[in-house]
Amino acid sequence: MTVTALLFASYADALGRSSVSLTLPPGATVSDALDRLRELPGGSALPPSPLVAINLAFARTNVELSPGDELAVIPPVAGG
Amino acid sequence: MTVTALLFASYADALGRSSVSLTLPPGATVSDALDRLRELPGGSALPPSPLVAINLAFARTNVELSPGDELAVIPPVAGG
Amino acid sequence: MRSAIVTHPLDPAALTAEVANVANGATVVFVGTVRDMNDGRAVTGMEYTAYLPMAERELRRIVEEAAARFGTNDVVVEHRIGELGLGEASVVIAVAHPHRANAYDASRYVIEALKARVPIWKREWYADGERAWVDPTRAAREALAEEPS
Amino acid sequence: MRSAIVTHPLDPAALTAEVANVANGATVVFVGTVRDMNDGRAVTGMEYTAYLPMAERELRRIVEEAAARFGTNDVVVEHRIGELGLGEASVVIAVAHPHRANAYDASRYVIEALKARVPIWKREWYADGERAWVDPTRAAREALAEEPS
Repeated sequence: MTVTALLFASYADALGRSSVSLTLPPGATVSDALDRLRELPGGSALPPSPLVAINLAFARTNVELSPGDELAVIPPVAGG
Repeated sequence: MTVTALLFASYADALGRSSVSLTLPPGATVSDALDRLRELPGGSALPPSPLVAINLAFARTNVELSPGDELAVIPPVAGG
Repeated sequence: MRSAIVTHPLDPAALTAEVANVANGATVVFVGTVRDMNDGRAVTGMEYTAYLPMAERELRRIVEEAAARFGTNDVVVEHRIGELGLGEASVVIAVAHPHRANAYDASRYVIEALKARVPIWKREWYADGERAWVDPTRAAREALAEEPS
Repeated sequence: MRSAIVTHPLDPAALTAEVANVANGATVVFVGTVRDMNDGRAVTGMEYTAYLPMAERELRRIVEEAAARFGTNDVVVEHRIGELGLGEASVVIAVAHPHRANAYDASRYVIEALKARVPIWKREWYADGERAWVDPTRAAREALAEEPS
């Protein structure tokens, strides 16, 4: 299956891109997707347990992904 | 000695005036002045221990008055 | 730092501008307005009166206290007296501070102290034509009087 | 009740007017602005970016939560993104309620939840030319890392 990973702020700077298309085996979890991102150039900048959201809602890293999901990897927020 | 008593809001309405000149014996206290005010028409509307100020500063009722003092008898405040 | 008791309509935007300062990250503006209902009675307007020299003095002190306690000189308060219609502002407090917690706390300090200490009174005008001085202590006193002795 | 993420300068007076209602006695307006100093470094400006659809969704939820929790529909918040100069407003929250305690508490609820949950990031521009993303969790993490194990 294919999911889209979105990167923001310092994470986007580290990986040099703001979105990555990932092809993952069926049953892959958020953790699996994060491991894949860490293999990319600059991916070591991602922390052990970053905040993530699936399709606009915060999610845990053990959640299984579905084809077409939008997985956002969210740096510490700093609004206001 | 003479002091000026100022009345406000419901107290002024009750006594029908906003200021009263009081002639008191030397050594008279705030309590003595309040007793004198209570003898005036409508004076029974004053509570047992109203808030008072002498010359713009809150004061206790056992304080001795001085000639020329401005004694304000202050109903429950309701600003804001 | 400034405080005033005025008879003209209040301008929250002007007070907000007055505390602006690039050292500040947070501004809190409180606006008190005349509402159409109090204790279940329809209100049509309000009349504020003050013991002016003392009210000015207490208000100035409160602003000085808030400035010292919360660490900012960017505190401005204006209270309006006279006759006010529904929705009109009776008080505006503008506070700015580098950090939001202090801005909120200083704002709250000023309004609570103002309501407790500044000799200002208000008379409500009710829809039925009656007018009555507002006594914030009445409810508490009545509750006490009803307690079994 | 309304929330928005915008790219144009914010207008606190307009948001204040938006929550006006004769049933309300208290209006609290919070304005967050870009300040000239952070962690002891001179700042010359700020750049805000957002995960827009999620930020809009979280902000709307926060406003709904505040409304339900504090009992008023008169809650409006706007957050600006893009490049902001010193003193410019990044966020304005206007809340009105019949009573002041709830107006203050609802305002505080919105800003705290916004800072904790809304996916917005800011990059500070320093006087020395450097730019860095602000990480509010860094100080806490560094303190933890320094604890003897």
